[in-house]
This record gives sequence, C-alpha cells and structure tokens, in this order.
Amino acid sequence: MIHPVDTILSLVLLSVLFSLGTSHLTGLIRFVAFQGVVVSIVPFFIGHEMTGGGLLFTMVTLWIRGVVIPLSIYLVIKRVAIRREVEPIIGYHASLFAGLVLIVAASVVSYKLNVPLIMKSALLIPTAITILVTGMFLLMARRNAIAMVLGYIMMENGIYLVGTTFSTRAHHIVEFGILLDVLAGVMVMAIILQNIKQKFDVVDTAVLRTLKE
Amino acid sequence: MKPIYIWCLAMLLAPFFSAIIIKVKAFFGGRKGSPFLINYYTLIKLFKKGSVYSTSTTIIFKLGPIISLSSAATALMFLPIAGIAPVFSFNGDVLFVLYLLGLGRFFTIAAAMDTASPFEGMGAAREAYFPIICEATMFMVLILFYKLTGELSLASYFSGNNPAILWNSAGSTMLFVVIALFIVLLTENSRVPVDDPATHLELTMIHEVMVLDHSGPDFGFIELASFCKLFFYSTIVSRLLFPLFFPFETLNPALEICSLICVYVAAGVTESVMARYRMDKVPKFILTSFALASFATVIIMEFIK
Amino acid sequence: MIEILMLAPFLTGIMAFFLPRSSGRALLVLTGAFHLGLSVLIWIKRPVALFPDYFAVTPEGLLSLLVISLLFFLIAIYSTGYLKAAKIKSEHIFTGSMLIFLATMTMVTMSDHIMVMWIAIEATTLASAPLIYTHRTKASLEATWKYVLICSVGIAMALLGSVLITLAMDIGKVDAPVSFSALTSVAKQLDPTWLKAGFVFIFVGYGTKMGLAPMHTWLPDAHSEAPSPASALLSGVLLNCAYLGIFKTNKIMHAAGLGDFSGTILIVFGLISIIAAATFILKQTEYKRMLAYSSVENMGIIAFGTGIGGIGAFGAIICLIHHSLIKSSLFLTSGNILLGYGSGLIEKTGRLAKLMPKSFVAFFGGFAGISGFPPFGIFIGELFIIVGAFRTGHFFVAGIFILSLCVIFAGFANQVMKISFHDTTAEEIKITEKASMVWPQYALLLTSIVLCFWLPDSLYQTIIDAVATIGGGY
Amino acid sequence: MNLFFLSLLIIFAGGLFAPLIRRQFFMMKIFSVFTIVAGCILGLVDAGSKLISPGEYVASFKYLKSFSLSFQIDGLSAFFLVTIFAISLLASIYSFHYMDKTDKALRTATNYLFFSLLIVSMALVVASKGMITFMLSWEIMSLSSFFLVIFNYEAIENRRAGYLYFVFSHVGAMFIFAGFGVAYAHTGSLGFGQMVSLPDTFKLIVFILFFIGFGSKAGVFPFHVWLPHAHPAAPSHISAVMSGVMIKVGIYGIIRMYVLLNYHSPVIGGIVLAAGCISGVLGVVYALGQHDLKRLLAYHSVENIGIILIGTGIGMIGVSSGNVPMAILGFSGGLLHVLNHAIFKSLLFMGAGMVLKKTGTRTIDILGGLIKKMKITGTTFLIGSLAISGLPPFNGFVSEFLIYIGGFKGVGLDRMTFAMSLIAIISLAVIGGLALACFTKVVGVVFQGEPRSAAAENVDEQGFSMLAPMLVLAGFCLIIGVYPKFFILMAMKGVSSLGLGYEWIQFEPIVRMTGNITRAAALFFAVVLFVLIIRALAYRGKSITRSGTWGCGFTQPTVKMQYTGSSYAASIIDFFRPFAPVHEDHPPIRGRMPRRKTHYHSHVNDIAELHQHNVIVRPVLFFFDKLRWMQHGDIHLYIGYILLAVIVVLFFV
Repeated sequence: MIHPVDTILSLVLLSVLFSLGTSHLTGLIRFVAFQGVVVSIVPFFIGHEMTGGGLLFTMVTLWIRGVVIPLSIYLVIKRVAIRREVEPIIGYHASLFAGLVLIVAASVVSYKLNVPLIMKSALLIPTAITILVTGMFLLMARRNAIAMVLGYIMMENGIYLVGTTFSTRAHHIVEFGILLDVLAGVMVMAIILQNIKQKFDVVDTAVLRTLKE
Repeated sequence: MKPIYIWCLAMLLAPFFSAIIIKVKAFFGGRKGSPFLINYYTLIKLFKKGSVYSTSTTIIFKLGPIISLSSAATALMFLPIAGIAPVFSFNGDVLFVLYLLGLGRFFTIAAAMDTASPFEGMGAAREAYFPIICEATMFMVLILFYKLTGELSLASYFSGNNPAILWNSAGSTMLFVVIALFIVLLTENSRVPVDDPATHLELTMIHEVMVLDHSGPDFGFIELASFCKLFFYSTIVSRLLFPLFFPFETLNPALEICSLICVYVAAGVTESVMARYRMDKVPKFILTSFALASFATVIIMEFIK
Repeated sequence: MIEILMLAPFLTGIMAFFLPRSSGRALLVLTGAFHLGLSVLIWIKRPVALFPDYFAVTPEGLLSLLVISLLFFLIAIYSTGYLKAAKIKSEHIFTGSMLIFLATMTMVTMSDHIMVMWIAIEATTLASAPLIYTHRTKASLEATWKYVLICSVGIAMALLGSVLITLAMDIGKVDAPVSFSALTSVAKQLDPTWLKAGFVFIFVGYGTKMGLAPMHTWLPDAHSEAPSPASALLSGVLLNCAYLGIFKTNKIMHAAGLGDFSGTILIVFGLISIIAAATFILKQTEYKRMLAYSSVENMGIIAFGTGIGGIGAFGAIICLIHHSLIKSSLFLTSGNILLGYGSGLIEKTGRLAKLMPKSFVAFFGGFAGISGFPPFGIFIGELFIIVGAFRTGHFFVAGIFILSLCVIFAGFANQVMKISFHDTTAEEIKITEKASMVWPQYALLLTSIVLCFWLPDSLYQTIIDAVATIGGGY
Repeated sequence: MNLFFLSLLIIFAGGLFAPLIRRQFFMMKIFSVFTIVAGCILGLVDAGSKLISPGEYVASFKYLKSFSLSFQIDGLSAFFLVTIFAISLLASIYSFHYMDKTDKALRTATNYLFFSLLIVSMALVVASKGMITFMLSWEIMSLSSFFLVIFNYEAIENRRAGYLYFVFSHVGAMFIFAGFGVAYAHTGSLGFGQMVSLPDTFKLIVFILFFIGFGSKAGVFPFHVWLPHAHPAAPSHISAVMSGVMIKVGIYGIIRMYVLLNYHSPVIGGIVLAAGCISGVLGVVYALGQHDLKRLLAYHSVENIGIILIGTGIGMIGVSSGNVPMAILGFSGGLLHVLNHAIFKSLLFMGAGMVLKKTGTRTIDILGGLIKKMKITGTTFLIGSLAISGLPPFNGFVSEFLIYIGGFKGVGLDRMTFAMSLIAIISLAVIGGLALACFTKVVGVVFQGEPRSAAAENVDEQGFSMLAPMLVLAGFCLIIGVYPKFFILMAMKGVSSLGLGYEWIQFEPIVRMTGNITRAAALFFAVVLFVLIIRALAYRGKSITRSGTWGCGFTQPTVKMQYTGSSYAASIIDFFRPFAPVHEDHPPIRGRMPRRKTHYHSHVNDIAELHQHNVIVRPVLFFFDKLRWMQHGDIHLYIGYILLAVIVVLFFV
C-alpha cells in the first residue's frame, strides 16, 4: 500500500532532480523552499503523538524552513542583483544524471540499512539521504556562492528528515534550538554573500581562492 | 749499574754507526768516503761554535733540540741493547716510548715552524704526515707481539732469548715484521727512499730542511738525537734479525755490534741502490709496511687459536 | 549559577553593540573578570544545573571552562591595548562578538545533552564569524566564508551523528535522557553498529571544528585573518570546545566497549593532522598561518594521545590545557609583531630580539613551550603520550609520531629563528610595547610553567576523573 | 643531597638576578661570577666528598601527585659532577674579563642567566634517577645551551649554527624519548630501576635509540654535524663548557643507560667501539682541514669523544667477554679521558678565546707569531696541544695509556674481540698521529712564525681572570700527566659504582701502573735536566747573534711566504680523500699577462653534513612539498575532504 507521505516524497525527489538541473537561482530557491515545507510536515504524518506543543513546533518549523530561510536568500539575490551566470564546476546535465544515480543508490543503501521504521514509508529514508547528499553535491559542484548556501540548506533539510524519521525522541526545545542555529547560520551566510558581492562584484567562489599554500 | 753502562755506550757509539751508512754509500759511489769517526768530528765542531738565532724564533726553537734529544735518549733507556735488561722497564713502556718519540717529533716540528720559513714549514708538514702511518705499523707489530708474548714492554720482546721465542712461535711470518720494521726505520729516520739527507734541493727534503736554522751546539743536539733514534730502530731490527743470545755475557755486545753493522749496511745499500720516491709516492711505500705487519698479524691469528 | 555564567556574557555582549569604544573595552575586561570569578566559584562549589537534562558540571567541562575563563580574561586585558593600537573600525561588533563567543563557549563546556552540545558548538561558529571579518579585507572575507561554510557543513555531520546515536538508543531499546552522562552509563545496551556510525559522523563533524586534518582546511585561513585576540581565542579555546564533543562521545564508546574502534580513528586522524601540519609549517611564509598549523599539530597530538588511552590520555589532557595557554600567548604576541612590523610575512620581520625584546621573550618562550621544551607543560604531556603509545604497543605509529614532531620542530624553529634573529628591512617598530600587551602573555606562560611542576589537588583530581572512563590516568 | 641542591640554587641565583641589575654592568659581572663560583666550589666540595666515599645519596620529590622527581648521586654521577663544577668554575672566572662589552649589558646578563641554567641542568641530568627527571633536566640543558650558542646572532653563520644545534638536540631528545618509551612499554615504570627487566632484543633497540639520542649530544659521527658550527658561534667560555663538559653529559647518558640496561652483548660494545673509531679518526681529519681556530677545536671534540667511546667500548667488550681487567681499564680510561678532555679542551678554547678577543679573528691562516706577545696564552696553549695529542708527560697520555692497555687485553681473547681490539688500537694510534699533525699546525701557524696580517700584530694579553684559569688548567694537564694516581683512583671510583660487580676490584695493580708512568716521566725529566746542563755548558761564553731566518738563498722573504695551515694539512687530507672531499674554488688565470687577480679557497667537506643534506633533508622536503597541494584554497574540494573522510571511515564501521 502506498502511504500518503510517499506521494509527497516522490514529489520531493523530483524537485531534487530539478534543483540539480536548473541554472536559475530563483528556481532553485523554490525547490529548496518546497523541500523545507515537506520536511517540516512529514513528522505530522508519521505517527508522532501530536500534542499542542508539537503542533506549534511544526508550524514554526514550517514557517522557518519553508518561508523565512528561502525568503532571506531570495532577498539577497535581489539585493546583489546578479547579472552574470556563473558556470558550475559540474554541468547541469551531468548533475542531473548524478542525481538519478544518487536516488537509486540511496534506495539501495536504505534497503540495506534495515532500520526499524516507525511506519511503513518506503521512500522516507531514500528521500532523506538523497536530499542530504544532493545538498553536499551542490556544495561541491557549484561555483556560485548562493547555490552553495542553498546546498547547505538542502543538506540541513535532509538531516532534519533523517532525524525525524529515525528518532521518536522529540525534544521540541532542543529541535527548536537546532532550527534557530540553522536560521542564524543562513543569516550569517546571507550577510557574507552580500559582502562578497560588495567586495568582489561577483558571487563566484573562483575569486575566493587566494588563501592557500 | 750494567744497564746504565750499556746505555752510555750506546749513546757514545750511535754516531759511529751512522757513519757506516755514509761509508757504504761512498763505496757504492766509488769514492773513498769520509772517515768512520766523521760524526764525532762534526759534533765536536758544532759544540765549539756559537749560535745564530733567527729573529722570528722564540723559546720553542731552543726547546726543540733539547726535547728531541732527551726523548730519543730516554727511549734508549727502555730498550734492551744486546739483550741486556734495560735501565727501566714496565708493562706498557712501549706505548710510553712511542709517544715519547712523538713528543720529540712535536718539538722538532714546532721548532721548524718557529722560524717562519716556508721551506721549514714544508718539511714540518711531511714530518707530521709520514710517521702517522709508521705509528700504525708499529702498533700493528705491537699487537702481534702482544699476541705472542702477552706483554707490553720492550724488555719482554728484545731482551735475552725473547726474540728467539718470538721467532719460534711466529715462524717465518716474522720476516714480514722485520721488513715492515725496516721500512719504518727508513721513514722515521728520513733515509732514502723516503727522504734524502744528502740532497741539495730544500724543496724535496724532510728532516734536513727542518733544521736549516739551527746552528752550533743546538744543531749538535739534533744530530745526536737523530743518531740515537736511528740506533733505537736499528737495535730493534737487529735483535729480530739475529735473535741469538749467549749465556756468557761478553759475547752478546760483540754480536750486537756485528748485527747492528749489518743493519746499517743494509740501510746504506738501500740508499745506494734506490732513488728517492716522489713525495706523493712515499705514503704508498710506508703503507707497504703497514700491510706487511697486518698480514703477519692475520696469519699469526690463524696459527694461534 | 551555571546559567548566569552563560547568560551574563551574552547580555553584556548585546550591550556592547551599543556602547562607545572605551566603555566597550572596559566591559570586555569586566565581564572577563566576572566570568573568571564565577568559574572559580563553580570550580569550588560544583553546583547542580537548573536543567539537569541539558546541562551538567562534568570534570572535562570544568577544566575547559576554567581555561576559557582565564584565557578570556587575559585576552580581554590584551585587547584593550591591542584595540587602541590597531584602530579597528567597527569595534563594537568586535567587542560584542567576543562576549557572545564567550557565552557560546561557556555553553559548550556546560552542555551535557548531545543536541545541546551541537547547538552550542554551531553557535560558536556563528558568534566567531564576525570576529574573523573584523578587518574587512578581501582576504578576511574569504576566510570568513570558508570558516562558516566548512564548519557548518562539518558540524552538520555531527548533527547527523547525534541523530544516529539516538537511533542506536532506539534500536537498543534504551530509555534514558539523551545526555552524555546518561548514555555513558547505559552505553553497553546501545546498538554498536549505529553507535559506531554515529561516532564516525560526530568525529568528522567536531573534528572539522577542532582542526583535524584533512578537515582542518578553514583553520589557517581563519586564524591568520582574524585579529590576534580573536585568533588567540579561536586557537586557545574554540578548538578545545570541539575536542570536548569528541572526548565525550569517545567516553561513550569506551563505556560501550568500542574503545579500540574510536581509539584507532583518533590515532589515525591525529597522525594525519601532525603530518599535514608538518607539510605546511616547513615552508611557511606567514607567521600567523604557521601558528595556526601548529594548532593543527597540537590538536593532532591531543587526538593521538586520547586515542592511545592510559597515560597517553592523561598526557593529552595536559597537552590540551597547556596548548591553550601557550598558543593563545603566541597568537597575542603575533599581534604585537603584526602591529610592530605591519606585515604578516615572515620575510618582512626579523631581529625581534632586538627590536621588540619584551615580545621576543614571550614569543620565544611560547615557541619553546609549544615545541615541548620544559619548563612548559607540553613537554610533560608529550612525554606521557610517547611512553603511553609505546606502552599500548603502538610502536610503529609512535615512531611516525616522533619523526613528524621532529620535522615540525625543524620547520617551526627555522621560521622562529628568522623572525627572532635574522636581519630585517624594517627601520622602526610602529608600536611601543605597552605593559598590557606583554604581561598577559607572560601570565599565560607563567601559568603553564607553574602547572608543569605543581598541579592543585582538585585540578589533578579533575583530570583523573575526566580520563578515568577512557582508561586514562596514571 | 641538601648541599648539592643548595649549590645549584646558589649558581642559579647568580644567573637569575643578573638581568635585574644589568644597569650596573660591573656590579652585575662581579655578582654573577662570584655567586656562580661560590656555588661551583660548594658543589665541587660536595661532589668530591661523595666521590671519595660513594654511598646512596638519594632525594625524591613528589611531582604531579602520582609521579616523582628523584635524584641519586653515585660514584659515576659524582665523577661527572666534579668535572662539571670544576670546568664551570674556571669558565665563569674566565668570563669576567672576556665579557666586557658594556653596550651589550642585557645580552651579557642573559648570558649569565643561561650559563647558570646550563650548569644547573647539567648537574641535574647527571644526578637524576628517573625518566621524567632526566628528560626535564636534559631539555632544559639543550634549551639554555641553545641561547648561549646564538649569543652573537648578528652573524648569519651563528644563527645557522644555533638552528642546527637546536634541531639536533631536539631530534636527539626525541630518540631518547623513544628509548624511554620502549622501556616503559615493558616495565610500566617511569623509574630507572626496572629497565633491567627488559627482554634482550628490546634492550638492544633501547640502547641503539639511546645511543643515537645521546650520541647526537655528544657529537658522535655522523650525529656531530651541529658541533663544529655551534662551538665557534658561542662565546669562548661557553665553548669551553659546552665542549669540555656538556657533550660529556651525552657520554654520561650512554654509560648510565648501559649500566641500567645491564645488557652485556658484544654487539653493544661493538657499536660503541666502531662509532668511537670512526668519530675519532674522521673528527681529527676534518679538524686538520679547518681554517677556523674554534671550529678546528670543535672537530677535536668529535675526535676526543671518539677516544672516550673507544675506551667505553673496550670496557663494554671486556664486560661481555668476561675479561675484568679489560673492562676496568677501558671504562676507567674512558672516564679519565672525560676529565682530561674537559681540562685541555677548555684550556684550548680559552686560549682561542684570548686570541679571538685580541686579534678579532679566528682564521688560522692570517694569524702568526702570537706567542711572542701572548706568552702565557701561547705557553698554556702549547701545553694544551701537547696534552690533546696524547703526549707524555701530560694528562692526555695517561687516559690513552689506560685505553691502550685495555685494548691490548682484548688481543689475547677470541677472534671477534681480537678484531675489535685491533681496530681500536690502530685507530687510537692513527688518531694520535693525526692529532699531533693538527696541533703542530695550530701552534705553528697561529702562535709561531711571523704575523701574517695586521690583526696579529700589536696584540697583548690582558685580563687576569682570563689568564688564571688557563694557568690552572695547564697546571692540571701536567699534574695528571706526571702524577695520575689520584685521578685514576677517582675514575676507578666511578667505575666501581657502575654496578657491574666491580666493587671488589683491587686498585693495587693499576696504582702500580700509574707509579710507572710517574717514574718514567721523572726519568724523562732527569734526562731533560741533564741535557739542559750540557747545553748551558756548551753555550758558556759563546757569542749568540740574531738575524733573519735563512731563506735558502732568497733574500727578501715576506710574511706571506710562510707555510699556511691549509698547505700544511693538504697532503694528509688528500690521504683520506673519499671521506674528506676537498672543495676548491680557484678561477683559472687567463692570458699570458694575467691582469685580473685570482684567488684560491679550499674547503674540506664533512661527508656527514653533505649526506645528511642529500639523504635526509632533501627527500623529506620533496615529500612534504608534494603534499602541499592539499591546501589549494578551493572550498569545494575542502568540503569534499569532509565527505571523503566520512565515507572512508564508514567503511570500517
């Protein structure tokens, strides 16, 4: 039987593929925001006992992951007004292909892992791993600093999904702390992005290679 | 008291023996040669004279002859001449004697360096160089002798019947030792083919060039010292060549004199038939002695388990 | 009490953003003094936290806390002089970030919950990022960018690791608080496979922050671009904080009987770090980068010692304390050199012994200390680590360890000789050596000397307690 | 023990307060010198009494709660302590006039600080019993001597020397660390006592590690590379202490560890002996090739360390082959040579210091004729030269004599021992000859002849505090050489406390032997006296005239025509060519009537230095150069490293 969550998760997988293939930053932000929203509401479906606090927490997470973080990056893009396209290290088509391989690999790995799941959702773990690794992939494959930040956010989303999937121990205060950290981290990165734009006039990380041996 | 008499006798006779070499060389040269007492005449002449000292020299220049004569004379005190017990002997005296001769050499060289003369410096450098290999040979021989006798004194090697015992236990390898020691004799006393005492070119001298500036009684001391030194080595070689020892004592000095004459003649013949080596070939020649001594030692080592 | 310790610098930090320069500096020193006093009080009293699930006073935490407090106080004193000479534009941001940085680090030392620890460590990254960007140059911006991104990615790994440890609890059907102390006591029941996986992620994650090679890449950039008081703080205590995370997880591993696994990882990465440090120290051209790589080296030594266990772990803790004291002193002195010569390049310096004698004493003393010469404490720590390594049969790695230390010393000494004695093109020194800019270093070095010969009972007991669970101690 | 620590405290106080009162330069020097001297005298008395009546002098302090800093002074320690305190005492007196640059007050004060620290740490090393104590003192010794080496850091070669020394001493210390580590691995104890219980193979490994570690401090070939650089760089009284005493602490380490390990394999004796022979011969060959007076003396330290090691090696072989006289003679000869070398080498360095101070140069070939103006320096230097060449009746001969006799004892034993004894004896003989050549060169070129440059003219010798120590040391050279009984007994006390079961040894035969040396020397003196009398008679009433040196017909000799030290040594060095490659710098002369001046410069390369660079330094640099790629500045790959680390380690889960 196909769990309702799986339907959404398959959409997420699709968005991952798109985010690997897109060259538009705004598009990438949209996909990331979508993933953030899904990641936030998944716990809602998978059998966590929903208390009032839990509900509130889910709402906050949704708000931050789905809206605040993408929005702040979006504002940065608007502020720095990128005109020129930055060539990625690994091209979009190759990335897309890599994404496909990744999804397959993630399914295989999650099948092997044999984790006692809280509920029967076939796609949960593959999706989590895929988002996580795609985030890292973007961090390594994109020269555009903004894309890298988005990769980081994606990675965080993946870890959050892993966390909610794996563990039943919902200490909302703790998770809220983590969320706050992520938010602050993204904010700091956004500030740095703006500064990079000011100092270098591009957000290409190729210029950030002066400190070396 | 007998050892001291013998020592005095040796000191007195040493110049005489040196004259034999001159005589032999003259014979080979077809000349009549100077008389056998020539060295005594020279010494007397020198002792009658005064001295001229270079303005460059210091007290060390005067110390040179004194120390070299003293060390050579002292060395003779440890040597059993004619197989008769020496003036003083103790276990390890060989080391003392060899290093004492080294002391004499040090001062001869220092006295030469004192004159600021380039020629004397040249001679000094050679005097410092060649005996290093001789010393190695001497110690190799010592090791061999120690292996045979278990003693470390000249008396235990050369007094009485001991040389015969050495021959007995070592056999014919002893010949190598004798040849090695003869080479050392030639080197240490600046004889042909290492050095030519009669040459006229200062650039090729060793010993003679070092004493150019000495004069008068000082030079006499130096001459006497070199006679003593030659006598020292010759006695060693002669004792090994003629390891006989008679129980009745009067014969022994006579035998010693004969054998010494043989050694001196041999040295003279060598000088007459050989040419002086080029300076850079000399180390090879001396190394031969070291090789012979080592060879002898190794062979003995195989004999005596 | 513990909570005050965390909150006070946080609040004063926020205050500092709005204060004028002079009062900001005073606030820095005052907060430092207050923090130090309170830390000593906690040291004596050992109070219980308000939220025992999240915070606890542990021996290793206390040790780090005391080091942090002492260092911060002395660095604050130094900063007053440094800020006057350096003329930083946005000084209030610097002061405020320093204080918030202190607050986050205090939180790291006090946190007992795995996730809270993560939160605190990530917070240190964010709080210290503005410090690195203080000078507002292109290079410092690049360093900040790398620092934030690499550390964030690395620490994200640690978060994943923490999640995996909770998974190990779930699978092992353990019901306990997710705190280090609780987990250590029930470690045997945890699922070993997931625990190991969790350790790997946590190790790599916090190892990134700690500066273990090959994840150390941000460290030389950040340390060399930050103003010296901040570098001193980064190198002296931030690395310790990250180490604390690894140390506590390692404790769980030991309690679970997986000490060999974690120990091997620690040893291998320790060695890689030392070799990496050797690589870059040998031909280093900038002295602050050299000091940064020296930190990589020392973190490698500490990881190595921890992995060795036994007397080696005891040595590692001693190295940890003394490295903080000495390295921060070195970084502070490097600030003097930078201000004095106006360049971070070694070739632009020289003749330090003559031109800045007071700084020279501190600098050379620090160098001798960091290289393991007595009477500084790293000597005794390295001695214990080496003999410990042999004791546990790690002959081969001990050999590599020793040889790498030799190479590092050769490189380090070469550079230090250049700075101290070689001829220089500098005509004059741009600053005067004020008391406030040398005495903190002297105090740090002196502390190291004293601690090399005399450990207070309670300090000794704390160290022994800290290493007891990983088979440490004498 | 209290007296011992008190003396160290006094010495240290002498240095510690020097920087505080540096503004009164003269007062500071008086204070420091007097305090250090007082401390040294106290220490000397204490160590002397402990040497005369050896016993268990132990002290222990608690260290870091569960460890201890323990000290013990037995006969061996006391012997080295006597040497340390005696030479330091004289060196500090010497420094009073030597350090007279008022404008370098701070540096002089620092010099006293580290000088006192060096004395204290050397004494502590020798007295320590336990790994922590030992390493602690050892490293402080290295550190303080490093500062003394770079005293004149303005000169680039001194900085290089300091660096080399620093690296060598640290690497050496690391080897000692490793040795202790291996020992600790098996005993689990940081004390010295349990090292006996190691298995044999480990004993060998440990000993080799120690030998490298201590050897690099002692200057054993090929770990001596730092030594000829460091000794010339340091001020002369420091060179005297470093060369006279500090490198002996390395010897102490070797002997002490040998005793502690109590492992009597012929292999160990063989290693020590072989290292000794190589150091001895090559040390003196390189010394011959030097142009720098202090560097030459430094190479002679390598040589003498070689002699000491030959003695020790013979002792060890004696122990392993069960030949007690050989063992005792070897060890006591080695120990006595430690004292002797300390005496004549510090004497020579002090003399060289006087030359350096008055002429401003250490280059041998531009000096000359100094003895005319510097009578005391010249004479004492001559005595030192005779002593270091091992000539009777000076002290160098006595110790070499003992070693020789010990070596000859081995000739009668089995084949292996025979071979080793043979090598030892021949090496000693060659070393003796070469040393003689080298010192006739030094004395001849530096002190005799005519001044070769303006620097060597118009010199004088002043400074009572510099002359007195040289006279005292020269006196001791002669006293030990003529009347060695007391000093040999001292060395025997040291040997008997080695714990080799030789406490019962009879000193009788050895004393008889020393009596023979005394008598032989007396005989020699009698002959000298006799010759002197004859000479006086021969010269009575004779005219003595003075004129220029006979130039073999050349009438206008110049001082530049004198034989130089380089040419003096050239042919000997040529003999050892593969081991002593000569580098010549000599641009060819062009044209029939050459206009341009040419020059000639020769330099004898130290093969250890040469190959250490080619075999160790270059490959290491190459390897690490390749690794430098790692830090390329690209953040993407940096993140990749993290991922890589995770993935690789996950494979092992």
